[in-house]
Amino acid sequence: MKIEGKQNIWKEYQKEIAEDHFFYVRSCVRQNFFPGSEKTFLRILQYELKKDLFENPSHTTCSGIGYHTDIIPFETSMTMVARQFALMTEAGYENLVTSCITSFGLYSEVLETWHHFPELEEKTRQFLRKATGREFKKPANVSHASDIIFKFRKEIAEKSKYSLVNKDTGKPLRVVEHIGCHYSKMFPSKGIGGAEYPYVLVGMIEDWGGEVIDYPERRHCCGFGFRQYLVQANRGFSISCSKKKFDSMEPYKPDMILTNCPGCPMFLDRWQYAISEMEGKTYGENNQGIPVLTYEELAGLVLGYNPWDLGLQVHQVPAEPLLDKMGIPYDPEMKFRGADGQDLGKPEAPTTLKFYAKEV
Amino acid sequence: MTFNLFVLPFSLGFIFLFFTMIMKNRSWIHEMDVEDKRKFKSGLRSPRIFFALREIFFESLLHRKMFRRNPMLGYMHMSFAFGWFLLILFGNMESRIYSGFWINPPYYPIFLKFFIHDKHVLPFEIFTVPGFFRFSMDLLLLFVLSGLFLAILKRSRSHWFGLKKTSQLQFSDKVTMTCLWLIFPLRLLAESFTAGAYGYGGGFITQHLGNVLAFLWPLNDKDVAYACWWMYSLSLGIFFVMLPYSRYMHIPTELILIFYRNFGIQTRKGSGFFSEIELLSCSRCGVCIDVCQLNTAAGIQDIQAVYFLQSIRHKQVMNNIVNRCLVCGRCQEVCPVGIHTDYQRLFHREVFRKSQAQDFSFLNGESTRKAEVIYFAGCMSHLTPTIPEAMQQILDTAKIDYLYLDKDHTVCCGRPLMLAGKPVQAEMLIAQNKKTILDSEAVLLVTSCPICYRVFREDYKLDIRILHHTQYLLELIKKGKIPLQAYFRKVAYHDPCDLGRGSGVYNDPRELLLKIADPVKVRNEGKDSLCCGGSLGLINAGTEEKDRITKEALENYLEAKPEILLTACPLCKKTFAKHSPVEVMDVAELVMEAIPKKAGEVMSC
Amino acid sequence: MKSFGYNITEDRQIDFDANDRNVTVFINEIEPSILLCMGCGSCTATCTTGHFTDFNIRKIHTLIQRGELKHLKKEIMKCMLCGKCQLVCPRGVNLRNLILSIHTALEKSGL
Amino acid sequence: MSKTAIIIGGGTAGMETASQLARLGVEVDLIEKQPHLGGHLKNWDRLFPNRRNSDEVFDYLEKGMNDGISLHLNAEISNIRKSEEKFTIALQDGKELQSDALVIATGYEVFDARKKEEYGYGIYDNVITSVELEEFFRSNKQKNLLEGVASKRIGIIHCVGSRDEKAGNLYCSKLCCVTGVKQAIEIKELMPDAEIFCFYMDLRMFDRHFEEMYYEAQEKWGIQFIRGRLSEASENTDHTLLVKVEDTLTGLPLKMKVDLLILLVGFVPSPETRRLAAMLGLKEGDDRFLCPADEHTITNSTEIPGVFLAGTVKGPAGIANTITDARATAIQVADYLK
Repeated sequence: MKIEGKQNIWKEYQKEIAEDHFFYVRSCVRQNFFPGSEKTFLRILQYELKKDLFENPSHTTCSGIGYHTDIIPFETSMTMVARQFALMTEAGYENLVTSCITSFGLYSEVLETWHHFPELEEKTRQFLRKATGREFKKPANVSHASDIIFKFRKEIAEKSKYSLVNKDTGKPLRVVEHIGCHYSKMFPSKGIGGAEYPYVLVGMIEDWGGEVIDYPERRHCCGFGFRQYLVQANRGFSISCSKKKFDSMEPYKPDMILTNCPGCPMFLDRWQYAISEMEGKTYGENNQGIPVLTYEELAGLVLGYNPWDLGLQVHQVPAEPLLDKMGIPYDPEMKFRGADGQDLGKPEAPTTLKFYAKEV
Repeated sequence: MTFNLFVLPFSLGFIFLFFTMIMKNRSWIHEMDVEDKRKFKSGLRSPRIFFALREIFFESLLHRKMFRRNPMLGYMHMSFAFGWFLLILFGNMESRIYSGFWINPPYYPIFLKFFIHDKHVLPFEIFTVPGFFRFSMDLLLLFVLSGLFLAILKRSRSHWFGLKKTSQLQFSDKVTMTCLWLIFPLRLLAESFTAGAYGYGGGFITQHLGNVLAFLWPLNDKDVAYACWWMYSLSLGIFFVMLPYSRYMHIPTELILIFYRNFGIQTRKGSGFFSEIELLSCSRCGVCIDVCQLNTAAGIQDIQAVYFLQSIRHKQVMNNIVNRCLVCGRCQEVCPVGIHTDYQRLFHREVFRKSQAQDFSFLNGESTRKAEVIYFAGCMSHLTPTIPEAMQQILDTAKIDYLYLDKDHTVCCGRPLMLAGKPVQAEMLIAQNKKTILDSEAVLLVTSCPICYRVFREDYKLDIRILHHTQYLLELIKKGKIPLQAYFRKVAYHDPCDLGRGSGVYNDPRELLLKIADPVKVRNEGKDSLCCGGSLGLINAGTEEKDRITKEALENYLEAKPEILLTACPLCKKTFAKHSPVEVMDVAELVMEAIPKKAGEVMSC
Repeated sequence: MKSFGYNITEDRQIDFDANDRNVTVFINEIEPSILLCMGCGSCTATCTTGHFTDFNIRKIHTLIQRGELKHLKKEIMKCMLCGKCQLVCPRGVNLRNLILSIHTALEKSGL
Repeated sequence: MSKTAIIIGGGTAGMETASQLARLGVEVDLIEKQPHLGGHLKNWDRLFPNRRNSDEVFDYLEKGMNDGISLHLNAEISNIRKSEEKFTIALQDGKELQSDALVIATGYEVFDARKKEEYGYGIYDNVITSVELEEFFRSNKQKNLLEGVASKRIGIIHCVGSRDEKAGNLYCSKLCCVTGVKQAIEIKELMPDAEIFCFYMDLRMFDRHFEEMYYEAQEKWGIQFIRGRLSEASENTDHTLLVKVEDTLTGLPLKMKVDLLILLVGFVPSPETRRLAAMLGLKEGDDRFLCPADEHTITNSTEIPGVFLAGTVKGPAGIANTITDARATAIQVADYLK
């Protein structure tokens, strides 16, 4: 690997990311999948980095899921996107930050469409006016939340309490990064580092002390693919895609998988469980699986936040092996207790996948 | 004195050989199925036994076929076989005169001159009974020795014997051959020294040679003579013991083969014993090497029938030797022993591919229209569409109600599978085609492909007439059903292997050609015709080797400067067309061209 | 093993490095003319068995070159060895021997 | 007073045009921006299809550099003016040249393989271009280089930057196919136990003896051809590469590990060709190569009187065709100058 070659490409794919004053739009599904992540993003931006960030509770889905599952026409999507823009305009913001990769992709797609077909923008304005009476300004900057973390990765590193280094061996942890398809595969120029060698997560990993592992199926989809998962009959295809990735990364012995998309961590995490149940096959050391984290979770860990405050207890593949390697202390007893210390009950252990670290 | 220790090597060798042959023959008889056993038993009680003896006399002793091929070669074989035979015969008679008994120990006639020293018989005396035998025995020894001289000569000057290439010998053959070559010179020496030592008792050669030797030799002549007798006996004994392990096994085996063959026992599937007899009958004379086109055209010299049979005997059958053969039948045609080399080859291909399964379950019988005559073009004809096209037009012209059975697609006739050594699998295709053929209720099956023709006749067991299109066209012309005009172009006819040597159809195409063309004479034709090189029998050979065979065959025809090279096989046509500078046509196409386009140009036949 | 109402589908991808190519090497040694194939498909087009089934000698051979032998035995059994393919091959590939070699290779490798 | 011509570009086309024009009695100025003549020819080791040394062709061309040709090496053109049938070319060093005719022979350059990011050229250790391979062959250090990467299996990728909308080039570069086959054979000559796979879409062996070379590659050298375009390559930890293609002849996707990947880079018009075309107002085709006055008949002149084209400014061409084309241009120029 010639790192200069990659750096040359990364140089070509630089994008502008706003400095401050963000209008944050949440993801439909992440709050269920990994509820601690968005909360952590807000905490980092507002309390660590002291940035101005605004949310509007009337924000709805961007319709990306519906659009990509072929049940919502593009005109509808454009109008819904226009409404989010109107909420932002009304709040006096112009820097849009999306939590969701698909939203990021859809916003980029809509803006690009309007750029090439101004009449569609005009039409959308009419639709929005008729439906809601709102007006909007197009955002000055559209970034994905991972772009923001990427931008401030060095500040986070400065404040960090832990790094991606194995505390026993002193060696960097081996991290596999997985970029959501809609981040830069649609518009390579809108992603940091482009489509072939995206840099957004690589930059975080490198600056936080880890080592990035490239592996043959790095570019392959996580398997979510909307229709693949949402239609039950297609789920075999979804899990097969994930398995292809696991099989490909396994020989590289990654310590963790880092993701920046709502669906990817969900499927890379949960399918490890499903594969272990269906075929008895597990990845990672001691049948523990390969922990899958969102970039917000990882940033939180680096900054020394309590793992259970980050929501790591909702992961199917236990994150404890990673915590152990990084030397992050945690109280196993508190894993399944509520904020007030109330016992929430323990989930049933999977057949093969080692879920409870203590059993190891 | 009728015994001496030195007779033991001979006697033991002789007994060994005698019992070996008895045991061999017993096991062969044991392996016979009911049918063959019946033939064997009835054969023994029938005049066929005399036919067999006649054949043995002409072929095994006189070597008539060899004479036809080359007089030197014939004489060489005859002097050995017939000379030795007469020596044994005369020796036996002579020994009876001296012993006074009808039954003597087997060594007695062989070593008679050691035991008997008749001083009353003069070397050139021929008008008394003992004198006649004494004289004849020397004469016969000379006869055999002249053959020996030629045999030695043949090793280095094989071309004098009409052989371009003689077979390469194995070690056991060399030892046995040396013993054989030593037998007669040693006999000469033993008898001569004995006659010289005693001063009498020899014939016109042995006595005079003995006298000279006695004069020249400073030692005790009787001791030298005794040593020679030992060596003579030893060489005979070793020869007999080695014989079953060498090519000379052909001498006793061929006799058995001739008997069996005359009794009607034949090479066929599953008769392993007959295969064994055949391959043991191979004298490795090497005649097959010269006629093999893989040798003459492609320079491949290690796969010919002689080596192939040898490899079976030594249980070293290799892929290369079994599968590299055109199965054109040329070697079979010239084999002096009449070994079915093609059958042997296919039989061993089968052994090679025994466990290789096929699945033709996708074929299901389609019922066909009823017709009296059915036409089966064959797979290959579909790649030379002008042939079936011509046939259709001719049959239409002749107003024949026929069914073109494989118009849309062909189920292979099965012979290619057989040629690959898969007769059992071929049966599946045969059953399929047979059903379609029988469903049509036809009485006549005409095919354009000699490959199909052969398998239809040999393996389909159809109770209907089967004709190759050359035969059928001749029949139609004779019946006046096909109008023909004068169309005498100069053509050279190529006999396809499966039609000529394979099925014996030589005359019908020629008779037909005389009616419509001007056939020229070519060097190799009829039984001696060459293979085009496209044979499906040749499993592993490269394009280059095949091309060389084709070019060699082509040269044979082009020498006669024909306008058209004519064949009766789609595969030959396609193979020749690749290299031929003259037009290559099928007989059917030529007939088609000879049909007048306008009425009134009809030629009577 | 649990069932969730769907299956993990086998990867269709040819994993060239995972495939055992001993059979390929064996066949190529017996019949090197096969290396000359340029994938024109005339063999398959003229094939009689191909008329009745989806037997495709061109594809079978290509798969062998990749070490893919999964359905080889089932497929190769259908060939009638008539030799038409060989007659039309523009590169002079000895297809009949190829097929017989495949049989031999399968036999030897116990597939 | 004899007429004069300026030839811009001292590669194969420029040299041969100059030589022929000089023979015909025209005074020629040959402008080359490099310090030496020969252009791309100097980069090739041996030429297809007969694998003769490229220096022999260069020697032939150089023999034509006789009296009547003024060489201007290291010369960059700053502008071109045309007035009353005369062309005035200003060079960057301040020199000015005048002539009655102008021949554009500025040729092509190879496609920048880095643009096919997914092939990892410039990023992965063992991805090189066909041009680099020629350099290795030329410098006679080839064995060391290939041994250095322990190459046992080598993938040769056809159509890199050609026939590819994503690369912005719809056209076929024609000569990459035969180059790939030539190089495959050359590698085999050096390393008989190497396993070589060519990944191609079509093998366009259009010229004499090309197809025979393909045959030789298969028959004699056992080079394997897999029909399918490389979709992406990725690097393994041991610096080998994993290539993913569809084996279109089996209809299955395929992945394979290779030790070295050679990209057959295609032709694109050289920047100098495009700059001169813009200066002179010459017509570019959809493929950005220059258009002659007529594609079939007037193949060496342009719509601007006195401006002629020679060689690969008009599109991909091999050495032999370039030389033939240069001669045709020379005749046209001489005719024009009469």
